[in-house]
Amino acid sequence: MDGPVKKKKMVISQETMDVDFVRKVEMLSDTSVRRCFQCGKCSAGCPMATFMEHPPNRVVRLLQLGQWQRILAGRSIWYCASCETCSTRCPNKVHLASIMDALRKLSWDAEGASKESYVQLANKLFLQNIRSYGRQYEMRLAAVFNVKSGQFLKDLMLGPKLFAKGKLKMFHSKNKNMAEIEKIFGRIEEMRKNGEAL
Amino acid sequence: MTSDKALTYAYFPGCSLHASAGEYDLSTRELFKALEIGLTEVPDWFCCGATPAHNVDELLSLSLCAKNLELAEAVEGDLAVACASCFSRLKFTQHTLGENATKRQQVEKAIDAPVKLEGNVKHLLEILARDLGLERLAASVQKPLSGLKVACYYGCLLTRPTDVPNLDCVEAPTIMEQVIESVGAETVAWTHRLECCGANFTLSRPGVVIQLTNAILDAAKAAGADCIMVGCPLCHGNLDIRQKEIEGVFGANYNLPVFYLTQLVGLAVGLDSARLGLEAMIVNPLPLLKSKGFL
Amino acid sequence: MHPEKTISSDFEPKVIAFVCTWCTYAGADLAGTSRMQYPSNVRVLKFPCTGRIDPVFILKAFQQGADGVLVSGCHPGDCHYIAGNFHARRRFAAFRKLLEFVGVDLQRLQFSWVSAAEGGKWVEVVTELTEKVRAMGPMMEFKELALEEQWSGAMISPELQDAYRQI
Amino acid sequence: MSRIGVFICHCGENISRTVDVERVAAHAAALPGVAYATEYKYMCSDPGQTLLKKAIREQRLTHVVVAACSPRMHERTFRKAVEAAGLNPYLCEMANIREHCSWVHEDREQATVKACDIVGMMVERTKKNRVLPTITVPVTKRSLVIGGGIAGIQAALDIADSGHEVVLVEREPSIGGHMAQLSETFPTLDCSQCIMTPKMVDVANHPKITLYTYSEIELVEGYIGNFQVTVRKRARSVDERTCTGCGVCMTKCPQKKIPNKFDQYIGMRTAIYVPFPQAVPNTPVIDRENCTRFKTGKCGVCQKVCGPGAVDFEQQDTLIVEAVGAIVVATGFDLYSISEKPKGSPIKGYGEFGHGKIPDVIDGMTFERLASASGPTGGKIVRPSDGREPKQIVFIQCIGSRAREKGISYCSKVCCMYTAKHTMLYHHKVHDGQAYVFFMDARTPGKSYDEFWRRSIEEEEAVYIRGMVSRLYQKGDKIVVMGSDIAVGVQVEIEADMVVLATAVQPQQGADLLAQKLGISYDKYNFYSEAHAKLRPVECATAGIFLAGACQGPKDIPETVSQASAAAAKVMTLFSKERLEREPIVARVREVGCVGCFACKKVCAYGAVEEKEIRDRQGNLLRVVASVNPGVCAGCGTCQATCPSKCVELDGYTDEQIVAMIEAL
Repeated sequence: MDGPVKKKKMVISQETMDVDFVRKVEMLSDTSVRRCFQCGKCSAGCPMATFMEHPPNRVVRLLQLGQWQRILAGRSIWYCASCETCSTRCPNKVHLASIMDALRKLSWDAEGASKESYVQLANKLFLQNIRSYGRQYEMRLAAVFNVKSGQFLKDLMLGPKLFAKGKLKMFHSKNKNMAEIEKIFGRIEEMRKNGEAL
Repeated sequence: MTSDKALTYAYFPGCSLHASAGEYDLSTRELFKALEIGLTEVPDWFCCGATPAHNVDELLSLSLCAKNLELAEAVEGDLAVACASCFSRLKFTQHTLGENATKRQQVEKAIDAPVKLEGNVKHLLEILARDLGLERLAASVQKPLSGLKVACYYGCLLTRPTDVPNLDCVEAPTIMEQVIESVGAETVAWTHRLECCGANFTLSRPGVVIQLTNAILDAAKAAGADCIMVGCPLCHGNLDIRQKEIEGVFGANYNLPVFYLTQLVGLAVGLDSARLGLEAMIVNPLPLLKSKGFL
Repeated sequence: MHPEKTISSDFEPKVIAFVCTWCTYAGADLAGTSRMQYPSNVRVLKFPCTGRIDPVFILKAFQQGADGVLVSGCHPGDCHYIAGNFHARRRFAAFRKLLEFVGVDLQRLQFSWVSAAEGGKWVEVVTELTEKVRAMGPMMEFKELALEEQWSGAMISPELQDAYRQI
Repeated sequence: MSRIGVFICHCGENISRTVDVERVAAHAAALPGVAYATEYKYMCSDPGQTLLKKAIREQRLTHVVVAACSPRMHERTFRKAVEAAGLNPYLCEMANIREHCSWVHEDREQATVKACDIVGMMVERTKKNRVLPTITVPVTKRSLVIGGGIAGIQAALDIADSGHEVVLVEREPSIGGHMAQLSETFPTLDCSQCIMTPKMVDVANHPKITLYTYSEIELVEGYIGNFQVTVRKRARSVDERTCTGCGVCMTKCPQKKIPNKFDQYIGMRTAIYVPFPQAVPNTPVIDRENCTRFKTGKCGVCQKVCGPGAVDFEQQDTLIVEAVGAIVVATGFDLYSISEKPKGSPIKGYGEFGHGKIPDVIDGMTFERLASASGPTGGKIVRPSDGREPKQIVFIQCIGSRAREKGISYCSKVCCMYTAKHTMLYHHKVHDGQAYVFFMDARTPGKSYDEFWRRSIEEEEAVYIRGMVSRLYQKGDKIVVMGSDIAVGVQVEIEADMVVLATAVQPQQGADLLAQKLGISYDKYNFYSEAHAKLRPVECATAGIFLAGACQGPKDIPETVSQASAAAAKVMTLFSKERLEREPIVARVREVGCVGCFACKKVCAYGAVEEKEIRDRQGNLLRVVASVNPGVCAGCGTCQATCPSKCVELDGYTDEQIVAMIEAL
C-alpha cells in the first residue's frame, strides 16, 4: 500500500517504540497486546483479511513493537468488520476487535493519518446523523454519502425499488430527546478537552 | 422461565425497523399480539450508535447505549430488542461498564446520570425460546411450516464474543433452529451460519459486501435450503436487497427468500400474510410459500 | 505523629524481625555473604515458618520496647511447608484490628516476602523500616500504658480470643 | 540452674574485624546462667571443637551457645560435637554474628553492641531448650506403585529388582498404559509394543511384584514407612487363578460391537474381553454394562464354553489392605477432548472445530491406533467415516494447550515431536499423500529431537505452516481447514480428507480425588506437585510419597522412565535403613487443655493432626482431642500459632523459647 513506510527498515530502540501510544490502545480496548504470541488464529478466521495489507495478527505485532505509524498509514483497521470472530477465538483472550476500535479512534484523533476515506466518511456521516436527528435515516445517510463520495450513481438501481417497497422514507420527525443527545456529545467533548477521557 | 404470568416487555425497535426493516417491526408487533405478549415501545429512544459509533468512539457508543438503558427503565418489563446490532451494543455496554470502573465513571459523566446495568436486555429469540418457551410456542401453531427447509443465519453479533451477549454457544448455537423447528419447519445444517455478511461496509464498500454475502447465499443453497431466516435487519439488507445484484455479478441463481424470524413464526401461528409485511421483501417469497401450501 | 515527644536526633530505634528459616533467614544470610550493608538496629528471630508466628509475639515485641517489627517469609506459593505463609497472612489480616485497638500504629509493623535469593531485598526492607521508624520516633504507647499484666502469662485476653475466633 | 557455655568465634578475621569478640565474651560471661565464656580463632576447626568438648566436660556445662556463622552453615557441626561430649545435641544453639552482623555492618561499636544482643538472646533461648529425643519410626520395606503405565512398570521393576516387594495397582484390566497404545516412538521410530510388552511380561513374572489390575485405591492411611493402603479389586467376573487365557469366551461372545477404549473407540470388542491381545494379565474382564447376561439375565455363553470354569457372574468387588512403607504415584495422563468444557473456562470445548462431531477430525492417540500394526485397521491409515485412505491430511498443534481462554496455559511438551513422527508414519504408508502441519513454533529440545523434526520436513516432505487454524467444517466429504500463514501474511485454505488435532496432555480424570486420598498437593490443572521444582522433583512434600511420569506434568517416554527410576532409587534409599531418623522438631498437643476444636487439623498441610479419643477406665468416651503424629509432622508450627487455647507446642520453637528471646532485648 504505502511503499515508503511499509518497506522501510524498522529501526528498533526505546525511542522508536512508542509505549505511550500502545498504553492508550490498551486502556481504550481493555486488553493487553503483550499477551499475543502470534499464532495467527485471528488472521485465519478474519472475513476481511484478504482486503487488508496488514493481516490482524500483524497489527498486534506492530503494536507490540510500538510501530503504530505503520498501522495507521495503511487501511487495515478500516477494513475490520467488527464481527468479533478474532476476539472470540483468540487463545490468549486478546480482544482484537476492541483493539481495532481503539486504533480507529486514535487514528481519528491523529487527523487524516489514514488512507481509507470511504469508510471514514460513512462513519462520520452516521455520527452526524445521530447528533442532528437522534436516529438514523438511511435514505439521507445514503444520499449524502453518495454526494460526498462523488459516487452519484452508486446503487442507483436499488433506490426506486426500495422506495416502492417502503424501505426508504423521505420524511422523518425529530426525536424529542434531541437536546439530551446534544448534551451527551457536548459533555464528551468537554471531558476530552479537560483530559478526563481519551 | 416459563410461567403463567402475562409476559410484557419494553421494546427497542432500533432505527432500521423504523425504515428499511419496517416489515420486521410490523411482524414483531403482530406476532407478539397474537402470542399475547405485551410490547411497549420505549418512548423517545434514540440510535444506539451501532457499529460506526464504537468503531471510532467507544465512549460515545457506551454513552448512547447507557442513555437508552436509562430510558428503558421507565417502561415495565425486560427490554426486548429486535435488531442484532442494537442487541449487541446494549449487551456490550452492560458488560463493559460492569467490568471497567473508569469507563463507567466517564459514561456517567457524559449522560449525567448513574448507569443502570441491572435490567435484562433480551433478543426476540430469547423471549420466544426461553421466556415464552418452546412448548407454548409450539402450542400456538395453527399452520405448521411442514416441509419448509430453513437455513438459520445468525451472523456475527447475536452470539459473539464469548461472555458478552450470552445468548447461546458462541460457536455452535441452536436457538434459532429450536425456535423454527418448534413451529414445524425443518432446518438445514450448513457451514456459514456465523460468517460475517460485511454489514459494516454496506454504504462504503459494497464491493466487499457482495463477496461475503455471496459466500453465505452459496452455502445456504448448497445445503438445500428453501429460504434463509435472520434476526437482524442489517444481515437482511445484504442477503435480500442485494441478492439480485449478487446473482448478476457471480452468475448464480439463488432465489432464496430471506425472512425475519417473526415473519416465519407469525405465519405458523396463523397471522394473515398481509400483517407480516411479506410484500416488502425484495426476493418474492410468495411462490415458495404457495408451493408449500402455506398461503 | 507524636508532636508532644521530643525526638532526640541520636535516637536509635529497635527493630525486631520475625523471619522464616527457609526464605528470609537465608536471604539475610545471602546479604551477609554478599557483604551488603544495612542499619544495625535489626534483631532477627528465626522461625521454621511464618505460620509459626503467633501475633502475640508481635505485641510482646512492642511491649518489650521494639519500635518497629518486621515479619517476613517466603513468597506466596513458595512456602517450604506448602501453605504456612498463607495461613500466617490470613491470621495477620484478622489481627490488624486488634493491634490498632491496643494502640499499635500499624506503620510500625511491616510484612514482606523475601526469598532466599533476595539478599538485596532484605537490605531494602530492613533499611526502609528502620528509617521509617526512626522518623516516627520511639514507640511510647506500651511503655506508658504498662500493659504488663494484660499481655503476660497465658497471653490471653478477650480481644485476643475474639480475634482468634475470627480466623 | 543452668550452666551455659558461650563460645565466640573470630572466624579468622571475618568476625573479629568488626566485632570486639573479647568484649562480647566478657558481656556473655556476666549474663545470669552463663558459667563459661571464651573466644577462639576458628571454632569449627578441629582444635576449636576439641576446646568446646573439653569445656563441656570440665565446666560441667548444661547448655552451649556458639556465636559464629549462620546455623545454616555449622549448626550440624557443633551439635555433633556437643553430642560427642555427652550432651543432647538440641541443647546447643548458634548465635549468628557473622552473616547477620560482622559482614553487614561497618561500625565496630554498633556491630559489637549487636553481637552482644544476639548472644544474649540466644543465651536466654537456650536456657529454655529441652532435651529432645531423636525420633525414629520403623520402615515397612514394601512399596506401592499406583498406575501400570511405563512409569509405574519401570518403578515397580527397579524396586522389585533391588529385592523389595512391590504392590502394583492398575485401574484398567491390563497394565501397559498409553505406551502400549502407541505405534512407533520418537526419535528412533522403534515399535512401541516391541519394547513395551517384554517389560509387561517381566512385571507379571516377577516374584516380588503383586499385581492388581482392574483395581483402584480406596483408602490411604498412615505415614512414611508405615502406610496402610486399601485396594478395591473390582469384580472381573473371571477367576484369575483358573482362567488359562485361551480366549474361547471372547470368540463366542455374541456382543461384538462395543467400541474399544484401548483403540480410541474406533475398533470393536466383545463384552467379555481383554483390551488388546498382548494384555497382562491375559485374563478377560466382563464389561457388565454391555453384557447381555448382566443386562437381561439371558445369555451366559462364555460360562458354558469356558473349559476351566473360570467365568463367575456372582463375583463381587473385594477390598484388600496392604502395608507398605513408600508409595510411587504414576497415574499418567489423558488427552483433552475438544467436545469437553475444560476446567476454569467459559468456553465449551472447540466449537470452531466442530465439538468433536466431525468424524474425520481425530486426536493424536487415535492416529496412533490407526498407524499401529496391531490396531483396528492393521496399521492402515484410513478415515473413520468411510474407510478411505486420506490423501490430504492436516495436523494442527496446540489444541487446548497454550490456550488460556480454554483454561490451559501450559505447553503439552510431546505434541511437536509426535506430530513430526505422525507425518513420517503417514508418508511411509500413504506414498501419494501430503501432510500439512499448522504450528506456532516447534519445541524440540531433547537428544536427536530437532534433527528428527527437520527430517520430517526435509526428507519426509511434510509441509509446515506457521500459523493457527480458525475453523474446521465439513463440506461434502472434505474438511475445510481455514488457517493462516503468518510468515507470508495470507490466509490458507486446505480441503483435507482427515484432520489430526494435537490435543492437550492433562492429568487422568479423578487425579484430584486420588491426591486427596494420598494427602499430596496438586496444581490448578490437577498435576501433582513435587516438593521442590529444582532440587526435589521426584518427592512429594508429603514424606514417603514419590512421583513418576506425566501425573506430575507432561513428559515424554525417556523422561518418564528416568523419573520412574529416580523414584525407585528414592524408595530404595528409604528402605536402606531399618528405622527412619528425623529431626525432633515436631508439634505436640497438651491434651489436658485441648478443647477438640481441631483448628490445628484444618491448617495442617500434612494431615499430621489426628483425632484421639480419651476414655475412662470403663471405656466410656470422655472427649476427643487433637494428637500429632510425629512421623508425619513436618515441623512448620502453623498449628501452634493457630491453636486458640495454646495447647500445641512445637519442640525447638516453644512459646517459652521465643518469649525468652524477645524479653532478652
